[in-house]
Amino acid sequence: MTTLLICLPLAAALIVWVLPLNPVSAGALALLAALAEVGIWIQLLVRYDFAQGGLQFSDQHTWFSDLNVSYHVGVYGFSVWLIGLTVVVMAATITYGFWAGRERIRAYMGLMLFLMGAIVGVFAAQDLLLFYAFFEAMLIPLYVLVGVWGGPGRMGATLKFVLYTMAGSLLMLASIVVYGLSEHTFDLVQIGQSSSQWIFLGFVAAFAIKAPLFPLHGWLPDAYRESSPEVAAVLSGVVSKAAAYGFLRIAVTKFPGPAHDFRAPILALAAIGLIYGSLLAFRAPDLRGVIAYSSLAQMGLIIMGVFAVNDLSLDGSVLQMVNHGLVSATLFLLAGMVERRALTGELGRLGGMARGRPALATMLLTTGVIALAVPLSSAFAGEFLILAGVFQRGWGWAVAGAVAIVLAAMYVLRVVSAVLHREVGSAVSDSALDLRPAELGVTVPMIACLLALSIWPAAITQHSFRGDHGAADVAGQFK
Amino acid sequence: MIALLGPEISWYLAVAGFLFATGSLGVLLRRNPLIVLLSLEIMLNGANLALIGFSRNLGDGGGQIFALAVMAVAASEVVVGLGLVVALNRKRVTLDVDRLNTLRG
Amino acid sequence: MLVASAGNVVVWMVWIVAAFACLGSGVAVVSFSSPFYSALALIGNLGSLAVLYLLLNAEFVAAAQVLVYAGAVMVMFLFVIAYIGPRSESPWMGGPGWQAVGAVLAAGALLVEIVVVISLKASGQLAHSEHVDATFGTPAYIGRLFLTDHLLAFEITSIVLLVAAVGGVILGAHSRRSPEEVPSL
Amino acid sequence: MIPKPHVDWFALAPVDSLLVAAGVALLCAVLVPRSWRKGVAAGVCGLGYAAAFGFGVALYVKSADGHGVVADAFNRDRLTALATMIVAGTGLLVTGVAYRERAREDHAAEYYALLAASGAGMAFFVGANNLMTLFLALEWFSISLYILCAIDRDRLGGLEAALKYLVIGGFGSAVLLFGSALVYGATGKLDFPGIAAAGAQDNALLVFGLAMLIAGLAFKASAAPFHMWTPDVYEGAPTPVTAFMAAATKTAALVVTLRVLVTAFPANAHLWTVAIAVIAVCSLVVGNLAALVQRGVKRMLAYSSISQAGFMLIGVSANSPLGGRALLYYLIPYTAMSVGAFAVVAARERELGVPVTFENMAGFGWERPLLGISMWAFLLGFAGFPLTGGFVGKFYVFAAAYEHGWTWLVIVGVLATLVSLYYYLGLVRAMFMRRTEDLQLAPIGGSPPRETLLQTAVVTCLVVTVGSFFAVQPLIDLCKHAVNSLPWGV
Repeated sequence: MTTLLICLPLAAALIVWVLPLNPVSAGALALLAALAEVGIWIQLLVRYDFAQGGLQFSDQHTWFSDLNVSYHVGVYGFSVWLIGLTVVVMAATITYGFWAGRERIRAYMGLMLFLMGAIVGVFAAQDLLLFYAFFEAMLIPLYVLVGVWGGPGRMGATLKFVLYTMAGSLLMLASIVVYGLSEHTFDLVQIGQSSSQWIFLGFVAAFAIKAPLFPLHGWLPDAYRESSPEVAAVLSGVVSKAAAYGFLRIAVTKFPGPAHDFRAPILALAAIGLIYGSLLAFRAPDLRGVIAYSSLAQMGLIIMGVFAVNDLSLDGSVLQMVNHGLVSATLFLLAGMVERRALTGELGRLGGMARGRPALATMLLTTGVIALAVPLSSAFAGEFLILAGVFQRGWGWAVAGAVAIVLAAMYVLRVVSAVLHREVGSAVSDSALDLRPAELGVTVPMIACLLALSIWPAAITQHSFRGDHGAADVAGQFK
Repeated sequence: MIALLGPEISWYLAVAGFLFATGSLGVLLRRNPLIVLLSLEIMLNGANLALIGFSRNLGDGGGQIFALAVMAVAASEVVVGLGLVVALNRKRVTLDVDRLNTLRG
Repeated sequence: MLVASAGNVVVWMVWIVAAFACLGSGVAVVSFSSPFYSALALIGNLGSLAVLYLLLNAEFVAAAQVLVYAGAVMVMFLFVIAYIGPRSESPWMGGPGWQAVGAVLAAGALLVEIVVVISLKASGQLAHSEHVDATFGTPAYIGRLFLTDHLLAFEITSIVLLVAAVGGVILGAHSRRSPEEVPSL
Repeated sequence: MIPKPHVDWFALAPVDSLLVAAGVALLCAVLVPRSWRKGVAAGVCGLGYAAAFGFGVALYVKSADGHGVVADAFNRDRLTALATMIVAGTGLLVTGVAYRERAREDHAAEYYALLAASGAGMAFFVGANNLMTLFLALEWFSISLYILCAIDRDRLGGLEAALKYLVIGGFGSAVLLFGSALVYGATGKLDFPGIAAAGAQDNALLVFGLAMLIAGLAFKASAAPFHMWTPDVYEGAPTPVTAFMAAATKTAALVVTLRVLVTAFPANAHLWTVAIAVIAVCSLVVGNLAALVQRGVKRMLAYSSISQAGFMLIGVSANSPLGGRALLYYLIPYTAMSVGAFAVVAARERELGVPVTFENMAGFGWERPLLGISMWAFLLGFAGFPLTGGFVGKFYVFAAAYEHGWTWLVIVGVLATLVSLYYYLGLVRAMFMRRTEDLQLAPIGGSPPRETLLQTAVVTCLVVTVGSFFAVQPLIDLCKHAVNSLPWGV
């Protein structure tokens, strides 16, 4: 079933590329595949035995035996949620791309489907080399998606993005070689824990760049601004979670010693990123900039949660990964819809869009309210759990987190008011329509997911690690 | 049974090494392709002398065979090299260009 | 060496003359500015090498050297030089960058080589040389080796020559097309 | 009566089939009417390569225990067979790529004859078992390649490239020859096992000879610092010939390097492993840095081939069966990627009629999707991205270096890969992300010449490049048995 989940989008990508379909049927086929993927995921969710936990639906075939590398995939409780995030966000973005009528749609849809398969693969891989392969494979479609369908500054943005992420990834490759050969296996389930700080830092480099962790976020603003809104949604919503997943699945789990030694510096960087990102988000002149920097801040928070390594913080991190994934993807898509109408994302030239556009206003407002973590929202649950967990590692970290949450409230309110309220901006014409049904079709399900999580956050927090106390078991490697 | 008369093999080797080094300097420093080809011959001859010297020293015919084969190879290289020089020259004359430099060095 | 026989003295003298002729002509080949003189010097070089081969009991090789090399190959060389004239500079050959590096390396190789030889001489590793019987190096001896131990080498040598002959034909043949027809690639 | 050595014709069958093909193709030049000549000669050449490939497979199957044949001058073992298969496969693809070459027609038959002859030389070279056959086979295929570079005598670039190749190649083989002479003098043997058995350790004569042997082979593998001919020659030679040189010559030279060093010089491993590692690092540095500033695609690929040689030499330097496997495995996607990449360049060149640069590749990816996507895959493969065999190859090479205890070499390799991304992805960017209409450089529109053979070759290369990522196990088994025919003194 896991294999099906990985291969379905890849196969669909091949079909879309190879068959000479017309644009509409190519898009429809891609959409169908994405929806089928969501269906399979729901099957997976229903059939996953949360009471038992551990690795399920695993599938293992030898890839090459002399170095003990195998195709080994499977899902843990928290992977189920992350895969769910992936399929939902990807389905929404594919729909949006189809509706927005991207040119060269066959290539575009193929790449999106390919990306979907690769991301699901990252969350399901239980072999280091396979994990690396999927982790890199994500980059191939992203490179083209940003570089071909991006804005005017796309060339520089892609170059920066690729060089940054590959620098980290290749260090990780070196680490994987050393780690796997010294342990005589690359299987993530079997491989023993290591106390080597160098290997640990190699992995951290890759994940810290991809997440990104302050100060390695140099690629982020350009990539998020220059790519098309749905690609930015995938980047910030899903791809960054692959890095957080890597921290959780490999860095913390397999390297308890070094993770302990480096806890303070990594928590400090994450906290700096959190506050710095929030400040930048507050000052950013455009819609996408705000979301991009808030994404940096939120990733800081999630990494804090992962590295605090205790029950509360880990549960909170997984919840927050899903939350933030949905929130930032929705926001980027909404930003795209706003830009489509106003032809700009500059906050100074927007304003007053709420008048006569109730759907847009409702969507943006709901997402914004969840993003600023008002009590009872799912983001509130996630952030609260993380902060509570981090508090156990030192009250200073929690204070930093709390400050950032206050900042978050400020920048979210600023965006909402700048777009929806105040007087009508220079770029907003009266003829700009409200959200079309297709746009609603994209955003409503995502917001519905967020609301569902707000009502029942325990769906994730109680079902990520085994039973109720799996988080402390991280050292026990999810078994 | 014949013993080696005259200088022992190290002296031959010294001559061989000197020839080889001379030839390689010629290949690297000269610009006239004909002289470069001649210098290549010097290099090969240096190697041949070493081969034959060792062959005599070891009392093994392999070195001599090798040297003969090298001669044939040297002749082949010369044929092709001279063919190229002639073709290039003819080409240059037809194009009537003094200094053609289509390849960056 | 103290009790050098008369024959040995003669061999030594011949060796000294041949070796110096060989070295001198080698330097001459490389340093003459006209390829014509260089080629003539190479003939001298090949001749003196043949003498050294004879001293090393390589009769057949020496004969081949004179006949094939100094005879046939050099005649071809001289023909080409006469055909295209002495001036044939190739500005692209040997850039200023690696030219100097290469020359230095080659000089270094020479130096190392001589050091190696001297050190070996000191260690006496090559001092001993085998006694060989009278057939060593004769055409019969060479021929037998060529047909037994080195059969394959013999065959390949002929293939190499054949390939080169084909190449000579291709490169030497006159162009049958006018320059206008030439595609730019 | 002279006792003739037994000749194992089966062992020589790949070489012989190619030689026969070369001979028949040469006869075509006189016997077949002009209009048919090219097709017949190309067909004969392709058949020869196909036969050589088939015989290579048969030899692989039937040579479980490697041994010398024809008075121990040639090795009949699985390493030879596998290398023959790679060379023959390359030759077959190159024949397809060459078929529509826009060149003069009056030497078409000779072109294919020489292509087959050089392949035969390489097939022999990889099996050479003594220094004499090694040198002769090296000259055999080198001379064929010199002529192939200059086959179109109307192209000044080709002639100059050929002369440069001849001079520097001749220099390299002279160095190799002198090295062989010194090794012969130090050990008294010409055959590799004999040299090893003589067991001379760090005798100055032997060490010097070994160094010169390595240098001579590095010239052929175009590893830095013996690479200076590569960019000019790759640029000047006809593109199919360049593809053949980049793929097959490098394969042959690297396999022979592995064989010579492991078979003949096990006692000096502590020296040559370091030497090879240094050459590998030089190649990585020089190849990658120089490739960064190239604008011509052929020159960029030439420098990239230097850096790829560096990666593969890391496998040799590990001096272990794992390193050997890494090298042989790497060669399979590498040859496919090089032939494919140069084939795409050839296609573009024929379309435009001018040398291919980054600028005039603009928009190529969208105009010719098949070739564009293939080129994309080849470039990603060179850069070591997953879904191509290049990734697994790099992984193996790094694993071999680490197993040898050289973590620093892994780091160097990783950094080199990072640098290489810039130019590989730069070409991808040129092909897909520039808008052709903005640049107005390439003539757009019009149908390109239909080149079924070239496209088939490119697709085959694509299949090998991607397929080798998935089918690692069978390929590694193939390589394992091949490498195990070397005497690893463990």
